[in-house]
Amino acid sequence: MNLLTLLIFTPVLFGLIILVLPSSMRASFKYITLFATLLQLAFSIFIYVNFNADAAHAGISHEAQYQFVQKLPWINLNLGGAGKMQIEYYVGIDGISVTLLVMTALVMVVAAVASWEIKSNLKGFFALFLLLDMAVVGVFCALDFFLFYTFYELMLLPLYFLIGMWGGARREYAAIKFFLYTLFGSVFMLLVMIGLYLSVKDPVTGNHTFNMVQMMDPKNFIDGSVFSILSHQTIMGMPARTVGFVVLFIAFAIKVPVVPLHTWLPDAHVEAPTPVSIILAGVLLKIGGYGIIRICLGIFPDVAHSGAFWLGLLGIISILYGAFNALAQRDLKRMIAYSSVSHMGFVLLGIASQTAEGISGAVLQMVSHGFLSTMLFFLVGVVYSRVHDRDIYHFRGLATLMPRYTVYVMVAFFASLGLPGFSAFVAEAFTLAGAFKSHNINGLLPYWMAVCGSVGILLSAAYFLWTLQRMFFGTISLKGGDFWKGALTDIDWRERLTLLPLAIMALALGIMPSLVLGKINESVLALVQYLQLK
Amino acid sequence: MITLTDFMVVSAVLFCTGLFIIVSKKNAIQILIGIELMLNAAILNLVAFGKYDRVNNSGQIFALFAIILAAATTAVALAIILNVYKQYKTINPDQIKDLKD
Amino acid sequence: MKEAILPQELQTIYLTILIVLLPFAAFILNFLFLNKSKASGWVSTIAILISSIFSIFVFTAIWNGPVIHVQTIWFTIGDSQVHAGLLLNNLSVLMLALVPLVALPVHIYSTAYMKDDAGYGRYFRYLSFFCFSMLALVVVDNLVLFYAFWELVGFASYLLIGFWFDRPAAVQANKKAFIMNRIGDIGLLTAIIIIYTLFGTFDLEKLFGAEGFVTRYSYIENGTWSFYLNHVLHVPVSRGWTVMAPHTVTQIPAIWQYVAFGGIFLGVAAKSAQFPLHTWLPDAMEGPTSVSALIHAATMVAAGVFLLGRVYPMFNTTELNILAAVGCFTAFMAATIALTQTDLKRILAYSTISQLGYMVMAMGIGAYASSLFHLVTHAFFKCLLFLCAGIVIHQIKHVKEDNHLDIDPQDLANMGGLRKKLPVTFVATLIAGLALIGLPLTSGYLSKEGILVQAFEWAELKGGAFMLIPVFASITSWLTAFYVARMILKVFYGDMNLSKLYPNITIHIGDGGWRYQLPLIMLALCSLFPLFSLNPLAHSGWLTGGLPQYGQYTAGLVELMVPVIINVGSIAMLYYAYMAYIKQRDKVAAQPSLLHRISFNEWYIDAFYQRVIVRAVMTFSKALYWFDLKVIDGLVNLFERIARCIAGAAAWFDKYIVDGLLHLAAALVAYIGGIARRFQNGKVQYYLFSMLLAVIVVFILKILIWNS
Amino acid sequence: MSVVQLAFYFMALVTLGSALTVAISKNLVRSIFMFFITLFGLAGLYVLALADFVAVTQIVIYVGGILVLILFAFMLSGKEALEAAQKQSSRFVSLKNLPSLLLALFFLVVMINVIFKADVANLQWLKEANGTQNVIGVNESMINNIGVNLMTRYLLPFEAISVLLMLALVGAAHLSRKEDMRG
Repeated sequence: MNLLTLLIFTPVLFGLIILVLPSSMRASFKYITLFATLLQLAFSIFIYVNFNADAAHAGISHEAQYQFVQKLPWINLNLGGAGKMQIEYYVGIDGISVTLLVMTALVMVVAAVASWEIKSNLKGFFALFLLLDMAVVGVFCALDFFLFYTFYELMLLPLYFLIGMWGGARREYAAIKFFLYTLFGSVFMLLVMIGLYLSVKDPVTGNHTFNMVQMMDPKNFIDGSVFSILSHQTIMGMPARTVGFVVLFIAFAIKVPVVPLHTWLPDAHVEAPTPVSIILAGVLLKIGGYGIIRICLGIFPDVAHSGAFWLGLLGIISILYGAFNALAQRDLKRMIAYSSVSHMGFVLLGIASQTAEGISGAVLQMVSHGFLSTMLFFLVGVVYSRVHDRDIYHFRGLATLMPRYTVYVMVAFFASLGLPGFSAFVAEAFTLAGAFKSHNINGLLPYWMAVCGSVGILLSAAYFLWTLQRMFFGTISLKGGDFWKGALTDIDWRERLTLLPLAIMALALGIMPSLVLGKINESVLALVQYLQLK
Repeated sequence: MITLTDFMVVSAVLFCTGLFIIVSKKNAIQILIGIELMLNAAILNLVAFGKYDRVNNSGQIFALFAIILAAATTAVALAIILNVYKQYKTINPDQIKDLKD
Repeated sequence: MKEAILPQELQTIYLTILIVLLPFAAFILNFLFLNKSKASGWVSTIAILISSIFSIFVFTAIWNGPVIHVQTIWFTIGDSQVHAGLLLNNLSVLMLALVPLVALPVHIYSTAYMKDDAGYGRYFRYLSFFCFSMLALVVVDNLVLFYAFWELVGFASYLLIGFWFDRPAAVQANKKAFIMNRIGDIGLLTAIIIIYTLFGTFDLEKLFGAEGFVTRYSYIENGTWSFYLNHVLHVPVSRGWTVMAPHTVTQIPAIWQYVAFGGIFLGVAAKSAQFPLHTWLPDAMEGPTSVSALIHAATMVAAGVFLLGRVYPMFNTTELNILAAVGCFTAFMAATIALTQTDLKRILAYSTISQLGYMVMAMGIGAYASSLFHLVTHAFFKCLLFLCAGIVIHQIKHVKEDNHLDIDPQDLANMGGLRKKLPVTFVATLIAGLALIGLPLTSGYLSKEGILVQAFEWAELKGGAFMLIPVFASITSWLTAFYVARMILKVFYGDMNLSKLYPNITIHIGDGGWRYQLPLIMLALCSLFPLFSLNPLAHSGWLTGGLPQYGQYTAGLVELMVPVIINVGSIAMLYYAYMAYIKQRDKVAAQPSLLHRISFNEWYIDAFYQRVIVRAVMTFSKALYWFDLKVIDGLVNLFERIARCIAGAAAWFDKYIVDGLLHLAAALVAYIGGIARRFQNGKVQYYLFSMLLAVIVVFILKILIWNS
Repeated sequence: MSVVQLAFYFMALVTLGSALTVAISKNLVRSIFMFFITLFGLAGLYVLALADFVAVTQIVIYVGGILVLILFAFMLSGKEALEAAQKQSSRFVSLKNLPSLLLALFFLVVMINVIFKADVANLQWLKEANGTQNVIGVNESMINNIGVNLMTRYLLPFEAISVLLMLALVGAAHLSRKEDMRG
């Protein structure tokens, strides 16, 4: 049994168990879910430990260098004259995906614990939750574009229902907005995917193929096909490869999210229940970044090279724009949602730089943000579940009331604003270093971009500290008076048990960035080299 | 000389009168009378043409049969009317629209 | 890097690591186990005591001896290896010794000062964490770690300023401090990134050492800043990368050299409270006084000067001139503000800013050694001043609490005549005050006169407007004399103002126990000349001998004249102040004058930031949010609405045209059905009528029409 | 114009007049009695058509049987029925009756038209009957002949009629009994 396959399908197996069990056993669902996610975490850690990080296993554009590969024929239709339709169940990982997998598994455990607060329709919730879990992990492992797309779409559905059924007051609006946004992206992605399929031939079997790794090799493109590098085809007057890149980029940029495609995020976060917020911020956004690296950069390196300036510019805009918006918020969750926009801007900036520092920084930032935003949203959920209010102005002096909680809030806030010792610092610093260096290495980004990016670090300090000062420090003054005072109890052991691993991970990655960088370095170097060769 | 046409005209007028009564009256008994009028109009024709069958008297005999049948019909019809009245407390056919009660 | 490490060096290295990690161990111990216990104070104090003892060992081993530089790979990113390591040279061991030596008295003092506070354990946790960060900051060998600890000391300072987090003023102050420091941090980060891009390494020794890249192999020419690489770096040829041949030149536009300088300057300005980023330091006085003494007077604020010392080879003449000018201006400005402040700690804070200005100025004029010398002496006497102020404030607070008065214990107006009540404190304050003024026999004289002398010499060489810098420095020195005199006179001389205002109160105050007095005595001894130079009238000490001098000076008349003029002026100022405040001869600086107002309101700089910059940023962010909500989201919603309109139109079309036809057909059928239904109304006569009608129609058609 | 013709016209007038009165009359009782006159008039017309036996039968069965039956039914059905039946609101020419009237008139027109077009006087079988003297004479009595015919030539229909009559009587009796209708 392939480990990755096991990793992907463990959750859905337990999801089926939950579906089969009668509703009278609903109390056990949360334990089953937790067990499933813990099992998954164990698998992912096993994979992480056994992952071979040397240059011979860098992956990227070499099919043979992927690890934990499983390749099975999935859909093989003989289309007669049109050849054979070749869709494979093809999973495998390289350095880019392995750390994200572990991060996802851990975030899922936290989300599973966070979902203990869900009280209604438990069967549906946990079944959808586990389905989502499967899809997310699948996305990170898939190497066949069709499989990737399947998982990618499979992700949307549970999310839509999770937001739409267990969300807040305006949940339908948020769910629909989220759904339309992402669907908008993925529909066009489908077109490009088919275009690629028709352009690429498997050199061994001679069939069209969805194999992503083969799409990275210019030799596999059929002469004169739409996306062939040599024949400069155009679509509506624009170079076809540019169009393909832009369309795929938009699809992933919506996920990241990149300004101006971000407006689903605050709404979705504000309305989603805490566990869904955690998954959204912790994992979903990373799929955007991962997609850009694996697919946009991997399949269209030439376009990525020529359009790097614009990617970088979008990254900078996201950083600053998100930060300024976060500064203007009074809803805690919305503030954190905008801060996510800002922090994910660093990912885009790092990717755009196409330097080893930049891309490593971007991946590290994704992993780090996965833990930190999980923590942040969980923390918001703590207050919200107690008094059902998140307005920053309605609280003051929480530090006196909830000292332990405040400690975790401070850890999360300071880690997020890039305090050295926590993971975000190394990630952001090296992303900026990569962005600055880019001009000297490959001339893609101008120097000033990195400088602008660093202003984002300043602003993040401003909004986090303002929140801390306004909400946690000072004398106690709550909108809900004594009732709130009674309701706002300090965090219990379950919440501490959830937050502690996240805090430790943020700290561990800050002190030992090599935990991530050591695994990804060779892959990043291979990717940079691949991008330079074009 | 009384011609056949004369009888037939009388019969037609009589028939039309009966017809009018049947269609317009709101009383089951009057409708029954209308029916009798029409029957009589028919019988008149039978009788009038019966003059030309001296041997077999077919016209007159069928007139007789018709008269007898009319009597039977009337008896049954009246019985029905009585029952309908008991059921609906009316004998206006417009108000008796349901086949079942 | 050395290939082999000698055994005695190994011992030094271990000692250094111990020095750094002992406070950290204390922090961890306090954090995990001694949450509420009073033992935490002693854990921290013992840790710092051991650190101080070891630091003296390390100091003696390294001072004027071999430089030790050891490192290990921390992580690899791309092809660059980021190291973690120690760099022990004269500069770092000087700081390594200074920090625990100042921190030790503060720790002892704190055990008494904080003993009644609910957050006792928390306080020592933070304090140990600060010591760890600060000690690590001075010994690390590369810029990434330097930046990390640079920010961690800021974080520790944030925690300690906001120690009483239920006081709104304190949390406002710590937010401000952190954000202002953040401005400096991003400057420093930018500078580090620029340096990394050009030189490809973060290593301080490689960059700024005697044979460092910055020192020896970079130059600015024709608008580019070039790095001439004349020795082979490890280049991964195996990967098929562009091979960096020996003798390759890496270049970036020269402007970025200035940006890097600007970034470092911002970092220094934020950390060392130089104009324009100085406004956080007076506010930071909201923290416990002992913290102000350690962090905001002696150690952390000096980190900016330390940074200048670390990266000194990078600066060119223009940049040094800027440093000198800004330092001088800050010194002068802060001194003028200190003249009129009524809050005891604010006076000291501005005095700190002023003295830090001296140090930065000294760096700018090339008086590298004197600058660091002043840093060291200043650390002792300013720490002492703060501790004394702490005692005064503490005692006034006692009076306040005993008598339930509503007064500000830090206000000078509530003090006076404390000389007799607090004799030890008085003497200590006097020594520290004289050192701050820079009168002979104190350590301050040694370092400050050195700076002033060199400033005059430097200006003489340059001539012209550069003369303003030593002149203003001198004026600042006289102003310092005045405000120190004002402060001491107002606090210790005259009559007790409180007993005048409230005749009935009882006043039981005193110097306190040994835990108060011992630190004062230790620091007072360190503020006198013998520790630094056996000649009380020299303007240098043995310390300066161990540090490089970058300026070129012509020893001459200046060297003799300057100290005399400065000191005579200072003594005149003291006399003037005495006359003004004690003898009430002359009302200095008539209260409502414009100058007084500017001074009292701190040159309106903070108000300007608050009103203009903060408000502008907030307005901008609100506007941007409006933009996000209305324009971007509005656009999305507009698309949605357009889509909905189209959908609506389609639905209308579907409903009324497509479906309409269907409905029409259906309605027609229904209508006909309705007509037909009317026949089936159960009325027998109606049936008959219709039947007959049909018959008659047939007849009419048949007979009247067809047959005719 | 002979006496016979006069008698015919008179009888026709009486018949039709009384029939129309039945149609017009609002009063049920009156219309029943006018129907009585119509039947008598018809009997007279039968006599003029040389069918005296039929005329007698007409009087006996219709007048003595049917009409009396109607009257009895009418009277037996109680006071309410009487009152309900009395409430007749139909005028002869009213808007409500107009369609019926028009229908009846149309029928009349059509029938008259048909009658005159048919030219019954020249029908083939009538001519043959005239030729073979198969015409009832004015002074002949057909009663004997009818009796013979009934018992010989029309025996089967005669018997069938009698059975039918008895069935009708039984049925009528069954329907009009006093007990529970649905029994």
